[in-house]
Amino acid sequence: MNIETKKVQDVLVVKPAEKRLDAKVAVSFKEAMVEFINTGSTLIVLDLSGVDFVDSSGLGAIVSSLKVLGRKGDIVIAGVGTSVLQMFSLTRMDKVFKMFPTQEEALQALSR
Amino acid sequence: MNIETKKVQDVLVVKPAEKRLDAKVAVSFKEAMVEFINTGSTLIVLDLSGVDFVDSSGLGAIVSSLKVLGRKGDIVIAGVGTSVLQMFSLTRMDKVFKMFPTQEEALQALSR
Amino acid sequence: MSPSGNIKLTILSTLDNVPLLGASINKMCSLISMSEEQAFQMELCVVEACNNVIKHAYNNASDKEVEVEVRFFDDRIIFTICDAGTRKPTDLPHTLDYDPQDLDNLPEGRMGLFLIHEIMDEIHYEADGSKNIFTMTKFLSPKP
Amino acid sequence: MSPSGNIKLTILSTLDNVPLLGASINKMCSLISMSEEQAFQMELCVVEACNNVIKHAYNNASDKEVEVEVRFFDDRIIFTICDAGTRKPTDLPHTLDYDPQDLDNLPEGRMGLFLIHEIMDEIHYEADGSKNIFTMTKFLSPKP
Ligand SMILES: Nc1ncnc2c1ncn2[C@@H]1O[C@H](COP(=O)(O)OP(=O)(O)O)[C@@H](O)[C@H]1O
Ligand SMILES: Nc1ncnc2c1ncn2[C@@H]1O[C@H](COP(=O)(O)OP(=O)(O)O)[C@@H](O)[C@H]1O
Repeated sequence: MNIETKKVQDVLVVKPAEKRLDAKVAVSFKEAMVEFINTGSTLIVLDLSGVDFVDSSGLGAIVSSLKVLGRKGDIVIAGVGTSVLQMFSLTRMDKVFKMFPTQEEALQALSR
Repeated sequence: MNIETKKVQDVLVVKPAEKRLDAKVAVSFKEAMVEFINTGSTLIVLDLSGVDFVDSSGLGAIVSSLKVLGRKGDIVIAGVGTSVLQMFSLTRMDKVFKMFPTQEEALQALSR
Repeated sequence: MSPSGNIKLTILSTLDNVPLLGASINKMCSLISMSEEQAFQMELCVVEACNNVIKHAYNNASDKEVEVEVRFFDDRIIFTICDAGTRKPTDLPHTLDYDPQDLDNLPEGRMGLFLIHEIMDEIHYEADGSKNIFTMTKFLSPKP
Repeated sequence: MSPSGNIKLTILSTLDNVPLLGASINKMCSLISMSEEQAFQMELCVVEACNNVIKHAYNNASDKEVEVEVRFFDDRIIFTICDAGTRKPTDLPHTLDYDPQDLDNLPEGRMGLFLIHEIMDEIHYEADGSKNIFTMTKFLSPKP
């Protein structure tokens, strides 16, 4: 799976470069996230602005990554469109993850 | 077929209220156009801003209408998007019909 | 009641083909003037049902057929998903109860059936030994 | 060369069903990152080919099958349209020569085959007596 990353001070910005975060890529997405976490990233902004479809496997991989990270950091979500937002609200995962309209706002919130 | 019309001075504005002007609706579209022409409309703006797909049957119906009208008036096209524009340029019908970005510009040109 | 449109989509059972199905469903729903939100929900349900067929009914074998028929009516859409794999157990749970604050117990899976039941208006499953038929119906709000 | 995605779309032969096909093709092409223009062109060719099957091969009978298979490869898309109607005459003209100034002789039809030949890179037609198979190939520009 194609993922762009950049480091902004302490925060790792993770941006999947594919339109769909679904069952097809969920496993490799989770592996990548676990790798980021295991190499020391504890504050992560997941920028989903390029993603227009997430299914339950994709969402499961995000939740799974958060559980791997545990209480030693946080994963926040940025840039979701109408469709992906519904995925979070239908499953109430919008109560689990902090959601921000843009990457910038997410970064600001995490660096406070 | 659903078609909205309005009269602006001498000009009849014809706006198909469906997304596709295709083989399925081409016959009823042409019948409507012929009716407009036979009841005295000689200057027609065909506003395609609501249409995102035209196939060769739809285009044929537009050409056919122009031929029924003959030299006693004109049909000009307004509001085509990228896809519909290609239909006109691939068939060189953009050399047959005057094309305008908006209904307003088309109206202005016809009232001169 | 005769459908105003009818199409059957057939793929081989690999997750690579599911996005093709999903994209098709989404755009057909937009075509009949569903909102972006509703079109996404229809796509999601078909994708979840097909993922389940591939993962569970076919146990990830990639050379089987998954068939999705879509029937559009004025007042509803009916999706029928057919497979020839193992039959789905009855009484599978399709609820999603969890405490968003309880990190260790957040659900990482088992959300597909919940979503389908949440979104669709009618659901029916039938297995006749050689074929499993899963039917999902969504009623459409009357056009203005 | 194995396809990166493969789907078969089947409709009954009525013009009501062709938009469903068209919308599906369009969105699948967008999914593999084709431009809006190119996705429209692919949709147009499939729609023209299916309209021809319904109007000419099936003579507007509405209870026959039209099958469109789409195979996505890294460097091309292959569309295969199958019908069981009358065979297409060979050597049909597919040019579009006319004078845009000559109102009386503007073409009102016979633009479908021209468009298909203009847009597609390879075209093949095969009839084996019971089945007609029309294959259209479009090469993709290499990804950056
Ligand atoms: N078509 C099916 N055939 C067999 N078993 C199924 C099928 N669909 C679902 N199941 C079973 O129901 C469970 C819950 O499905 P679901 O909510 O979609 O979550 P997931 O597939 O992520 O586990 C699956 O784990 C599986 O055991
Ligand atoms: N699949 C087909 N089977 C039989 N005849 C066909 C088929 N496709 C095209 N034709 C013939 O070729 C002619 C030109 O086709 P086309 O350019 O698509 O224009 P149109 O269908 O508008 O006439 C048709 O009028 C028809 O006689």
